[in-house]
Amino acid sequence: MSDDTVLEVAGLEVTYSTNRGDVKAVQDLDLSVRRGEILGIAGESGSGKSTLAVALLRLLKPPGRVTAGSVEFRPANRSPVDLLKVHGEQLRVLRWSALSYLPQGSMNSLNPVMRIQDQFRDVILEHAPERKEALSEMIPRLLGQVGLEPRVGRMYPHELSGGMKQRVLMAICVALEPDLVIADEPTTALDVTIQRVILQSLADLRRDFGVTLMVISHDMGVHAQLVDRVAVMYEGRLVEVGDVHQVFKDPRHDYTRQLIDSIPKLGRRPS
Amino acid sequence: MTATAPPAEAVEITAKSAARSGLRAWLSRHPLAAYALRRFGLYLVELWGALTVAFFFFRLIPGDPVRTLIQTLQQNYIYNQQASTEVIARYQHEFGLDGNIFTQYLKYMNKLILHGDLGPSLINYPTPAQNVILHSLPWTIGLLGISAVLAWVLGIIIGAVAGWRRGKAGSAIITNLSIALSHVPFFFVALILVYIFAYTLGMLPARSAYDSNISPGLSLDFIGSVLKYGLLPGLSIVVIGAFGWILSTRMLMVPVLGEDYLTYAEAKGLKPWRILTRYALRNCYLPQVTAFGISLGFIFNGNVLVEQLFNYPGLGTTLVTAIQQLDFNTILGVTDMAIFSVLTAVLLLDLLLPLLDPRVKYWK
Amino acid sequence: MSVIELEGVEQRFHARGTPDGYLTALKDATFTLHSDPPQIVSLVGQSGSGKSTIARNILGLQKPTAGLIKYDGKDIFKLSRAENDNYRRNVQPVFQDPYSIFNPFYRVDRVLWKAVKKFNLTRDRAKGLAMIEESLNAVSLDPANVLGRYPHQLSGGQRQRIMLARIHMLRPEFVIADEPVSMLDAQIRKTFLDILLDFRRDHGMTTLFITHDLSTVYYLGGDVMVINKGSIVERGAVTSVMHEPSHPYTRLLLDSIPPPDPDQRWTNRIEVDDSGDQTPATAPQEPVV
Amino acid sequence: MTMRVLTAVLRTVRDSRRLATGLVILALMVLLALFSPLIVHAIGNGHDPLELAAYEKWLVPSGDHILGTDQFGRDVLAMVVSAMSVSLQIGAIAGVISTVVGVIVAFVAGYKGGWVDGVLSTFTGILLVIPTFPLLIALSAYAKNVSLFRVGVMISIFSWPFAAKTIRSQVLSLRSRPYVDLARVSKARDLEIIGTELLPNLLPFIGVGFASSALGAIFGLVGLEVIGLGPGGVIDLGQIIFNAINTGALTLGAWPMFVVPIVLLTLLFAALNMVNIGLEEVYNPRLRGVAGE
Amino acid sequence: SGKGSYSDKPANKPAATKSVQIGKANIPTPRDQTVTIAQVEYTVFNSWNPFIPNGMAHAAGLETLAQEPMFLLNLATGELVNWLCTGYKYNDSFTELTFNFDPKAKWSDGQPLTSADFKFTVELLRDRKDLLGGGGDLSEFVKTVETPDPQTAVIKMTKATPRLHYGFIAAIAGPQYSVMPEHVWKGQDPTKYRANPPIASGPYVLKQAIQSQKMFVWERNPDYWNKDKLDPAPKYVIFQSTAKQLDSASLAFERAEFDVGSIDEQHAKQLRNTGYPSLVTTQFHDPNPRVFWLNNDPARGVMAEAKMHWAINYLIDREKIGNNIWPVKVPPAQYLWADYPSNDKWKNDELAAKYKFEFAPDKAVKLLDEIAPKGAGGKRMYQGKAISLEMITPSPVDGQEYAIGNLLKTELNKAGVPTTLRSLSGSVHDEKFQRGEYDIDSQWAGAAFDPEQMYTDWESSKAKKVGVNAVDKNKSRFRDPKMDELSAKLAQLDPTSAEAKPLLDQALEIYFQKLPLIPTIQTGYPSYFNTTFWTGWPTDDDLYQVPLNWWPHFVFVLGKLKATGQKGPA
Ligand SMILES: Nc1ncnc2c1ncn2[C@@H]1O[C@H](COP(=O)(O)OP(=O)(O)OP(=O)(O)O)[C@@H](O)[C@H]1O
Ligand SMILES: Nc1ncnc2c1ncn2[C@@H]1O[C@H](COP(=O)(O)OP(=O)(O)OP(=O)(O)O)[C@@H](O)[C@H]1O
Ligand SMILES: [Mg+2]
Ligand SMILES: [Mg+2]
Repeated sequence: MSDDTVLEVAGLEVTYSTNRGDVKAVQDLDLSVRRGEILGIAGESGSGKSTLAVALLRLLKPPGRVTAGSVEFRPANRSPVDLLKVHGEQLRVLRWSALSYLPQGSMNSLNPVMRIQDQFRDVILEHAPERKEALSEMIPRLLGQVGLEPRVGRMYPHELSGGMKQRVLMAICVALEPDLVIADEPTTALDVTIQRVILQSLADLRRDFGVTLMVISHDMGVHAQLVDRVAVMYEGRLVEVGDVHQVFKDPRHDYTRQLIDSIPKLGRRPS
Repeated sequence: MTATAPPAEAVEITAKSAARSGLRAWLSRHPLAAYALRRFGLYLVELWGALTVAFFFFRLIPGDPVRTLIQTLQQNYIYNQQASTEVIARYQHEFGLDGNIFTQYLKYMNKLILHGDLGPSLINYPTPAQNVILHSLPWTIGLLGISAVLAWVLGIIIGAVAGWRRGKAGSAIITNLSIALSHVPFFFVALILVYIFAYTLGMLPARSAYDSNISPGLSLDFIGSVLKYGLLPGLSIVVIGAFGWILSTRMLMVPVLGEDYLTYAEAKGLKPWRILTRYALRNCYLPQVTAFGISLGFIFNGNVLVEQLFNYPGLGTTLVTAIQQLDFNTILGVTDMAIFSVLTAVLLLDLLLPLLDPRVKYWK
Repeated sequence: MSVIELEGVEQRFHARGTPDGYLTALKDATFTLHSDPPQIVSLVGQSGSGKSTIARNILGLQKPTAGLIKYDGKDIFKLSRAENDNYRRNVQPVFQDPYSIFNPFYRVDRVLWKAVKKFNLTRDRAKGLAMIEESLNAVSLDPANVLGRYPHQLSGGQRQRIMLARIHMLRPEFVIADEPVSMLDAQIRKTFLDILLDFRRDHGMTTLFITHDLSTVYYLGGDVMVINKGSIVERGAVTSVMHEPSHPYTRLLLDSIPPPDPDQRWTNRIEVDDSGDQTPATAPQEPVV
Repeated sequence: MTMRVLTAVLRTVRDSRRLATGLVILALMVLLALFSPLIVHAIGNGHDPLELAAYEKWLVPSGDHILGTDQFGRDVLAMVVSAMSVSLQIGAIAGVISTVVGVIVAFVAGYKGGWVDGVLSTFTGILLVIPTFPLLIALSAYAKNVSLFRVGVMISIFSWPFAAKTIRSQVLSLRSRPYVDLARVSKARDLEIIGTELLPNLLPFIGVGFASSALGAIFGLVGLEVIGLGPGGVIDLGQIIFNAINTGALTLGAWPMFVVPIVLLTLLFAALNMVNIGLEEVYNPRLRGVAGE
Repeated sequence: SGKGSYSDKPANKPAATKSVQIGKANIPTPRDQTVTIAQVEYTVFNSWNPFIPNGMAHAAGLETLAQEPMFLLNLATGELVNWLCTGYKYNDSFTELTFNFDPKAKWSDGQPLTSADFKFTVELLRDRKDLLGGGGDLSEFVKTVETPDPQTAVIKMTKATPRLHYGFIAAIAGPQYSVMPEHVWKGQDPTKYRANPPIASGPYVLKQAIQSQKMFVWERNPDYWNKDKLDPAPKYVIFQSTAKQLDSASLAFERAEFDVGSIDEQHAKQLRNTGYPSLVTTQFHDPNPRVFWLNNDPARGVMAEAKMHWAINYLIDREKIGNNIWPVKVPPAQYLWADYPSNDKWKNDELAAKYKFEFAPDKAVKLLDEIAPKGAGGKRMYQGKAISLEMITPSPVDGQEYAIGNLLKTELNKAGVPTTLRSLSGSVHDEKFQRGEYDIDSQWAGAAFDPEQMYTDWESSKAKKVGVNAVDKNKSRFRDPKMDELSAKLAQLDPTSAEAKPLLDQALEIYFQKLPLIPTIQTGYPSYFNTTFWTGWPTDDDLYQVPLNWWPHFVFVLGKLKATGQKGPA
């Protein structure tokens, strides 16, 4: 394992117990995330992408449980840990300052009864109380980074559009400059135009903060536009990992080809 | 019929916009003010409606309170005393029970609205009913009010924790305990408390509202004594009352737990207590605020048995005496006051709600 | 052959925060749908642009505040009972959200049986079952796998295809499909669109296809209308609109589709003012009474 | 339809242990109530154990009188058994009446909307804020000796608005569901939509409404008994408790007089509450846990 | 059975509690100088006007401690005591009544109590029919009141009666009319005046009425006018509401927080059986025996039959009622008055033996078979119609009168007379009762001074038709010309005179034959006293006074008390 690896997943297996028996949503999965890259996870619906994300984030709720594997997380300036073995306070401290999450449901991920700035404040004070003084400067700066005006800080979530909420979440995600951000379908619920803006902002984040991003999407177009490397999941297994150019040009796995082919192409001149 | 949309969905705009006056335009620019105005209008309608329903309800009950009273007096105090028709006629008039029911109604509403006068009480004739009520009300508010608030606060906190830690043993115990005990009558708990704390252990007084050696006033002694004497009756109400709130808070809490923002808060690495209070609880306690407003009305029922058991000088006993003697003015007065207070409390809460919860739809 | 005509349809709602207290969801919508020859007309636009409103208007679920919707020349809100039944028989929807279209209380078969019974397809149970199975097969669902299940036991794609099976069974002249694929992933989406195209070809159904996704529009072909903030800003054949968009909004939409080719990454940036969209689709405002 | 309802019921029962427990307790109590005349007869062994001065008064529990006798020399066990059935009856009567009225009002108001809703909701709102206790007491002071059924009716006059209010808001939220739209375009008429699309989904709320009205009635009756007003000619649990309190049974050591009825009432409340909570948990889609997203 | 009752064995207590655990009474006066009396739920605290409904705090001590009657009849001993007056006298034709007032008598504010006060009171009540207690006998009989001197008052009557003085004697509870201080009341509107604080003549004055403690504190008047005859030891007397629930109330008694009241027979029995040392129980009978009123109106069918009344009488199990229903063991009643020594003169044992009251269902069935034989359907028929009876009672369903009624109902049903029993409240009951819309009414009745007071109510002329309000007179709609005649004669006679005796006996026999009312039991009301702080209470062996604390006579009990020296807890 090289030094520039942030996350090393080995033999991960996640099982959901249902009344019709156990379902292995993730099986035998090995994956490493390099520092500073944007890694895309592709795959059709139900292939286990979200399950992988929540397992990594340790947000897996019953009936789901990790049944095998290890997840070595190597944050900068900290000693490496097995994410699957940390608990309680240790895990809580690790969260956000080292590992943050950009959820799929931007509609409901913000606390509806708190002003946006208070939701920033919450997480910053929790993990970096020493920055209390800097808060009034930090929040507008972070909002600006994702193209939002400072007044957004004083608004409530229901006063924002979906795209704005998604950008607020992005700003919160990078507030503490984490080592890794896991984004689960960051644009699925949005319009194409706004999707494009969000994709721009995500790219900016890497450029400006140097964060490592893991972006989950079933839209191959998104991967084509954004990621460096792409991993393709199929029925809980990783069928292919590789450089995005290589994967699109020369998919090694049949399924990957199907995935790419199934995108209706606009036969339109490039503008 | 099948093809038409529900009539409320679409609105005729054209006719409306033409007729839009200056005030209307102003109101549509200030939705909060419009909301407040509309809410206040509804308040007035409900107030009037409730007072009217209550009035007619009591007047249409068959029975003659004056005759009953005289009968009671005969039986209890003045043996073999007969009630002359003159006496009855006189008090029929005094209590506003003469004439047809609509003139009675007009007279009653007139006095009530213009003078805040509920008419003379029967249980303490000729003291006006409002004075009788106001005399016992502070004790009831003190006892029931404070216990109700305490029960509410405790219930919300414990209920929230129980919902939060759903699935844990402690939570299950609390929940099942609440299910079982939330309807045990107050007085039963009170009786047991008296038996243990007042008589077996001799720690706390079992009767009255304060030490009669201390004269009422704003002295520390008096307040201390009121607290000491109120502890047992209050405790019985708090204990049982809290169980009810625990149950309902838990029920409100559980769906909130499935919300994405809670998972997100957890992902943010916030401390559990913080997630519970700032994220979970804040999103579910609002219905409880309104429910509390409505439950305030029960204060006016007094808690008859607890008051009787502790010989507490509250409204409950007054009310029961009034009812036993069919003191219409007092009963109706208590009812009116309850209506007024509940409606006003709910009005205030409704006006406050947009401030407590930004999502509240105050335009409807 | 039948025609649905929209003439100057306008829909307003009471809403908070707008200057005059209401919001115009749809302005002066005028267009015609023909059943002969069967066509596919797409309606594209951003979230909140008024697409679903048009669908609800046409389906008679919402009476517009102004304008007329005519079926074979008659105002659909003034039809006689028999005419109304005929209209219903021939104009049927596929809705956006595959989750809430099913009553969670019942098994999914009920939707199909209802269609059989309400529209008198057959009185015979066995025949009805045969029809249902045929339709399910037509949308590549295994009847044995689907029948008898409760909605929450099926995936979104399966549910959406059951709605298609319903259409297949009813064979209406017009299908009003409101974003039927937005919740499905690419593969299932493609299957779905193919089924719709088959329906047109085999059963002569005209479809009003509502979507915010231009690539599906392109895939379907036919005609397209672009709607922005309640107004239809552009219309024409898909190929011409896609290749020579005349309205800047259409152009913006086209530019926002991520080309599935890592070598064709966007180089320029776009700016969108999305702060105006303050009403999340999940919380419809209530009209003031 | 009935089969479907039945399977739905079975499904919900299977899904919640709490619901099942509540239902079992309720069923046991109903059985006890149904057989109460037989049980009372058996206890009396030829005599009527509920007759005044049937036995010595204030007897301590013994083999002959498992729960002892009361101040009028009646067998407490027999009293409790027959009181149980009376309490259940009053709960059922008031529960059914107020639920039916509440549901009708709620559906009319919620589904029709407009001024009908305005008028009905305002009226419900008005009835909601009128404190019921004084009214009930005043009513029963006059209707003191009325039949159980009439007491039930009186109580439901005040309890239907609660049911109406909660159900109305549910109707409001349900009527804009897509499946209602789908039913409309499938030529379903208003009544059919209400009956087949909305009603089943409201069952848990109706159940909750029924349970709370029934509880309210039983509890309300206890409240009335306790200040000495109640239906005449019958003994209900509240009356036994009332007797116990008024005669100071606690200090006398006559614990069966209050412990047994209070335990029974508590058990009944708990059972109904468990059914309530169970239903809500089972029917709350968020808690049902849909697989995947 | 045979395992005994709860009160037979110690409940949750060691076998014999030899000492009293004294609780802290919540009173503002020194415990050892105070007598505490548990009483009813008070609602009035600031008004002492008896002429308006609830215008006066009843049973709060005024009638007992402050207001004094002109005469007292001690029903426990039969002795008539002159109190404010030194005597009364009729002229020979019973048209003039003279009262002589004690010259020492004075009000608590120092003003003398004179015949002018008496005149003021009588004239006020004579003229103001809208006052409670107004009108009535005073309007009917009083022409003028003359006061030749401050100690003498002469009532001139409009028609003759030997009974006008009854209204001024405290026999059953207080007297019907109490003398009011003219200097306080003059110029006041008697329908509004509160008379607060009360000015009266008795040995105690009101110190404090504490509403939030539901308590009245009375203090001994150092200037009391009649100290020679009455000088009670307790410096303070406190009347306080007790908890309505007997558990709490009896525990308070057990801890000697109350000296009087606050406990019932079962708990008292329990205390006695556990060796509680400080309980005195004193039996006393209510002036009114429990009674079934029977309707005599022919409109009620079979109920109008005297034989029916006797059948009912045979179905009353007085033994059972006295032993099992009434909270204390009480004797059966055969007369319509309490078994006080002073009432013995109205009895006639010969008649009582002739018309023996017994529980004899077979005799009842025989009588019933005579008047209402069973018809074809097995139902008893009277004049072609199946009979059924309607019984009412003003008592709540857990009350004793209801229970007594219930017992009779069961027997009637067994004897083939279907009967319903309904408990009605207040005016609903009153309305039915006064209008004669009942067959049997389970309640109470009694003669206060002499039987003629009842016989006069039974005159045929006062029997209205069923449905018409009897205005408190002939509610059982009894009609008997012989009785009318006797009553008219008795109205003019001193009931204790020799001429009256045979007339009274004749009337009694008519009553026994027809039974318009059937007495069941003497109404036993035991009083409970605690000897921890005070001794000298009346006992069953030494019943020197009526022991009821809401009767004026109770002040003489206070006069006999001695402090034990026991101090209250700090
Ligand atoms: N709570 C659960 N109980 C049982 N099975 C579950 C649960 N959650 C997910 N699954 C199953 O796990 C598998 C993977 O689900 P997951 O949500 O990870 O897919 P996904 O790739 O994120 O799909 P999508 O693109 O639709 O979000 C699916 O087969 C799903 O049915
Ligand atoms: N019942 C209603 N009451 C008030 N406003 C409404 C109502 N229905 C729709 N609107 C508003 O009308 C506008 C158009 O809504 P519509 O649902 O037609 O948009 P859409 O194009 O279908 O959007 P999406 O892609 O999100 O489904 C939106 O701003 C919406 O908030
Ligand atoms: Mg997912
Ligand atoms: Mg839409």
